[in-house]
Amino acid sequence: MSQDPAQGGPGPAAGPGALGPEAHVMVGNADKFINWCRRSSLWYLLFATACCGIELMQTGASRYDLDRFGAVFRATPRQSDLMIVAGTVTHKMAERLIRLYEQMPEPKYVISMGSCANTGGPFYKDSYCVVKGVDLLVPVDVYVPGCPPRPEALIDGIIKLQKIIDQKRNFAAAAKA
Amino acid sequence: MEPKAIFEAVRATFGEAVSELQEEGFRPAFLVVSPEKVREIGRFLRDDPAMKFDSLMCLSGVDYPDRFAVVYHLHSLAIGHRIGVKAYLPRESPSLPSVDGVWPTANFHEREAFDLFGIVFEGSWDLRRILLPEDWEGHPLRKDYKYPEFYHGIKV
Amino acid sequence: MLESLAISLVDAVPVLSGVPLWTITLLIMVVVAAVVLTFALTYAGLATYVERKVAGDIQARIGPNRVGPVGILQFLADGIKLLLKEDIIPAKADRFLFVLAPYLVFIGSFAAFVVVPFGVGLIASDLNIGIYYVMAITSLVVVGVLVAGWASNNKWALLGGMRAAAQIVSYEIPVGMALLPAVLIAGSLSLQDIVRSQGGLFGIFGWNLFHNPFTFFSFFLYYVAALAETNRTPFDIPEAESELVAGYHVEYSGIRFAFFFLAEYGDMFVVSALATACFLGGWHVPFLNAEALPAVWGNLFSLGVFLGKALGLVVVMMWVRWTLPRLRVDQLMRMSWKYLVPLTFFNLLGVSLWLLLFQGRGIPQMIASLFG
Amino acid sequence: MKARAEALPTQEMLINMGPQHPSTHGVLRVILRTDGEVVVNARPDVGYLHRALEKIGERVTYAQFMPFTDRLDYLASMNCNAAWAWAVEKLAGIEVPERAEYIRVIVCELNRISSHLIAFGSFTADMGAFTPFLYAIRERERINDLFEEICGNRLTYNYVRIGGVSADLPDRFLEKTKEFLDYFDPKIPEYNDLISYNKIFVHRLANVAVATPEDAVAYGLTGPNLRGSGVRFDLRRNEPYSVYPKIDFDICVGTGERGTVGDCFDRYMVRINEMRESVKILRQAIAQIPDGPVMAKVPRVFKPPVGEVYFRAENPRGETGIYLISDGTVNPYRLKIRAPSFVTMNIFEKITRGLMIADIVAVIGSFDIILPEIDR
Amino acid sequence: MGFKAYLYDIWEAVATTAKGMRITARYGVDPRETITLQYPEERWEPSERYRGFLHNDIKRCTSCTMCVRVCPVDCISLEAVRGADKKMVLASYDINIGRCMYCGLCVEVCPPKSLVHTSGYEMATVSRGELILHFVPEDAETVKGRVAKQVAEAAAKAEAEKAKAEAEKGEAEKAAKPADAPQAPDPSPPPKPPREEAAPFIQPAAPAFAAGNPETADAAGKKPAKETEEEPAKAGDEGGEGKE
Repeated sequence: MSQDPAQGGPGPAAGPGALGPEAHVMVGNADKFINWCRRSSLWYLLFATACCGIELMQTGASRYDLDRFGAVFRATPRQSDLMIVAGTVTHKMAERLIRLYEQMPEPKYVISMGSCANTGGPFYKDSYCVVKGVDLLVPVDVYVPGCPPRPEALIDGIIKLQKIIDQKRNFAAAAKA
Repeated sequence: MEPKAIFEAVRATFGEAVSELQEEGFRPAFLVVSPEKVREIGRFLRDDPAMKFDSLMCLSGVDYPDRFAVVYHLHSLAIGHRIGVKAYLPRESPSLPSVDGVWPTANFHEREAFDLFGIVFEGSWDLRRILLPEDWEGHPLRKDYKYPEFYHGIKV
Repeated sequence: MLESLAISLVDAVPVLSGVPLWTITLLIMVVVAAVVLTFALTYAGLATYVERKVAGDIQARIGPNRVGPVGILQFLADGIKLLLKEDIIPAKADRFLFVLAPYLVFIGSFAAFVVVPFGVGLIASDLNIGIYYVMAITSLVVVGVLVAGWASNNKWALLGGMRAAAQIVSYEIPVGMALLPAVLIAGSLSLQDIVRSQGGLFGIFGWNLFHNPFTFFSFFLYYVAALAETNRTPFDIPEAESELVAGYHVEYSGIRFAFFFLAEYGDMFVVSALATACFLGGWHVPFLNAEALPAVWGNLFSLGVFLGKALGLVVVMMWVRWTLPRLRVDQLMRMSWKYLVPLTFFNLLGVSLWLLLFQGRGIPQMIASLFG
Repeated sequence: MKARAEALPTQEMLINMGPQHPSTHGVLRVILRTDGEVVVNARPDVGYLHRALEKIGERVTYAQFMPFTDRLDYLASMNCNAAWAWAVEKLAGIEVPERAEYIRVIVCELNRISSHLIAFGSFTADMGAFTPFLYAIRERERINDLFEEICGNRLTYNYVRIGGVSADLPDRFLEKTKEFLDYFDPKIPEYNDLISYNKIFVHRLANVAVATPEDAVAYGLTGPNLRGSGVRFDLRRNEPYSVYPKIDFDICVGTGERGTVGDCFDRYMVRINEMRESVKILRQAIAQIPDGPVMAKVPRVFKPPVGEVYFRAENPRGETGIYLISDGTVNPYRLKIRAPSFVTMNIFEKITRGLMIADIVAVIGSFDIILPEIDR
Repeated sequence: MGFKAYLYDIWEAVATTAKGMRITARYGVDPRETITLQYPEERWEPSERYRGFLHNDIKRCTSCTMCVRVCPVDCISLEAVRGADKKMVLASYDINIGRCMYCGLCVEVCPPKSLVHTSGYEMATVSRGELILHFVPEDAETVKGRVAKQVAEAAAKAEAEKAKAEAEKGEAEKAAKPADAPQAPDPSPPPKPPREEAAPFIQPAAPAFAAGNPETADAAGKKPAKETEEEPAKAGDEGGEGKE
């Protein structure tokens, strides 16, 4: 195998930025290990509707290679724990998206990729059948701006999601009641 | 064949059904026909050896300020010439015979015109909404269309 | 073999003599089973990592390299994550069968490790019906997959299950027929005997592969049929990723899916181990007589050689997976019944005629006898 | 079949090859009625990506609609940009400088190669071989780099303007394109060795879903799908526009190489050969490109004359027709986009009778449909 | 199907498979073929025309709202107040990059070239609010307050000078008519984002409809959201004059 500059843990990510609601919570060792496992094998559901789907494909392909992060695409919601909403969600597709989200087993995360998923994007103003933002349908963990976002922007979003997962508490007293 | 020659030929066989030829400002030229005769004129344009319009490029509904229109763009692969056929429809309940018997490709176009304009095509194989969900009210591409407030509880 | 071990243990440790003999043998069996199972599970885990690295290499990219030093802990992360996933059983699914299916598949594939001849003395239990036992146990996988397909109450899973049943049942025959030449040459079903029959002649020319052209041909027939047996591309039709969404394990999540995942890699190893034992001279070390080596060293050395050959075949399976497209179900059936079954039968006829004519000696033996 | 029906009363199964499926190239839903593995009836249900492009077209100005044409067919955005620009120029009678036309042909052909690469890659991935898909995307990444240099975006370019192109080519662009062409030329024979003539691949595609030439014309198939059925019709040659008459290339037609004319394999091979043709076109265009301005004099407030025009261009997926009605104001009055994938789906129900489920995936891949075009 | 065809079938299957595997082996063995760009460590530096997130240099921005009008998505919202010295002072300038489609039309049309595309693309955020970039540090009210105060002082100073000027003129010669004081320049209404809901929908009568159309159709209720006729269609390098 070619030499890997990325020895050991993830390299210096770009700017910490806000880390979500449980940002500064003390995390015990058991949690740290469980979070490390969950963070390093994020299997994402193949949910590509529009142009961002092509960028998602190119992120999974040879040059940007999501497999480095242990992220493999799964076709069925049952075996995936990350749903990357890549592309426009129309009203006709909205129920399907909610059903897919509910079929995913519990520790599941959602990345809203691209302007269409964030806020309805180019179709915000005049389109009568586009859902203005995926967070009207499912709780979103990370928003990745861009139309379509570069593969690096998506990987930056996934790294940020990994940081959020690192902060989660599982065994100790649940952070939220 | 030149649009004028086509106009004469169709006029010869169908007489009054073909009202006039819209020429300048229009590329390609349009034959304006009465809606009831659309299927026969279509079959004639396709089967006549001199014209052989075997491929229907595009069938679109148009919402002119005071009335609807269904516009057919025909092209002949064999000969290579093109013609447009336009049928004006009243604004209240626009309907005209379907041409999917003549050109099978018309089925999806007609379903789209029905879905977005509300133009009914009689005798079509299966005329259902194609792009919008089944329970969507109204026909969006009409100029006087009001955007719905909610759909299944999600704000439009 | 285990009783002798138990007796030698009792002599070595007099205090145990009071304990009835069968408890000691049972204890030893449990220890041996634990060893074999840990080897099987770590192998299956590492195989998933190696597969993604091999896939990455072939596809001009880098496989997992951020989880652990070179990404080596990837399988650990996957395993524990799957362990901790929410356990979803579909509402209308047949609960008991849905839960049972993964264990059937898991048992079907890992029970066959019992007769794998790892080294000179290293075999879980040297059954005298070795190959016959493996053929029987691996067909348990069919039952597991069919039950999984039916129980998940999902149309895709049902189709996947049906396809798996059709595929594995119709490829049992070529697999069986292709292994028979090795049995004919060794004269015994036990895998240790088969491996021993391939000794001598610098350790390489004794292999069944070079015994005669028919066995050479039957190795490749066996390997192709074995690919179909373990649902690997180009025969991965039961869990066709792009057609049936995920085939029979479409409704499985978490640890149940992990069972299916590990069982697939377990099957791959069992099939490659059989190929190594029957055609590539098992644990015979080239240019050395493995049995003559000092006790412990002999075992370890032969174990290393055996694992090298078997894992080499596993890597070839991975290499095939990332090259070939997938067959359609009817083409799969046609290939088995119209191509593999006739060829293996003709091949078996050829081997038996060869053994009859040359009294069981292969080409290398004949050449060796010329030189005296 | 008759005897079996009485003896064993089977029941047909209704399967939803639903909006989210690994091989429906987006959010297409196919309602399959199958008898075991054999498909009795496959009815496509589209509309899951309907974003009302035509309604938006009536509310934005001519220049503002250009970025929306990127999203019409995001695998061939340059071709859609250029088609929209050509349609409006034909309506308003704008004379585009020579160099701009050559730049448009160069970027359109580059985009055709990258679109066919995705078509080839996702088709082989649907057939089970995942590696050619990643090789195809590796080549596509190099084209993305070229496009990023010209216009700054990898997928939605918004590079062509009404009356020309938004910016001239960067300085070393033509050399880099030549480098890419030299890199790409030996790759196609390599794909053919790897997958095109692979026995399993050929077996999966030959004689599957045959579209006879009459059916192809009657059902409105266009582009590679029409040429796959043996009909020699290419808009760049039969109704030349832009500077295509100055460039010579031949039209690749399905020849029934491994099965009958018009089967899935032919449509696939037409796309592979078209990539070679595009390389030939690019080499000639790079050689012939003149110097000069890249933008015609178009008034800032652009009001085309009243009138109607129907223009069609040869997109990688077929013939994209734009029927434009203008009433002299700043916004188009009516804008109908005749998308090739939308019309191709018409023949889907007829051609998939009696196939197996695995062939449905092959047919979707061989037609190379793309959902934003179907749903607009 | 004939024994020869049967054998040819087998041979062809084996040959094509072997050819395919040779190619994948060549890629597998050769480490130079790997083209992976390990993102967080190795970065791809985008080309200089790359259209990343927008950035507006508010010192050079003349708040001419050309960008607001040209944007097909309305993701730029701008509030400006007329300062004392008749120049517009930016009260607030926000770009919602969650809605922007990075088409680059606004950058082409910006007269003072203050709005540019940066090459930034990494701004994955947790909340949607952070996707709106604010370019004016303080919020709109304080700016308006400050500008209103300045305008008031300027007006007061102007008032004082006028009073003094009248006093001198008063003594010099009574006849000179006092110059009427310029009324205080009331802050011009900030140009609202173009999509005024209340604007009349009916477009003034469009020119006669389709030339060949038999009867002249008056323009029916056409509802173009952007009926302000100032639409910069042509994008060229020589930015048009800031029409205000």
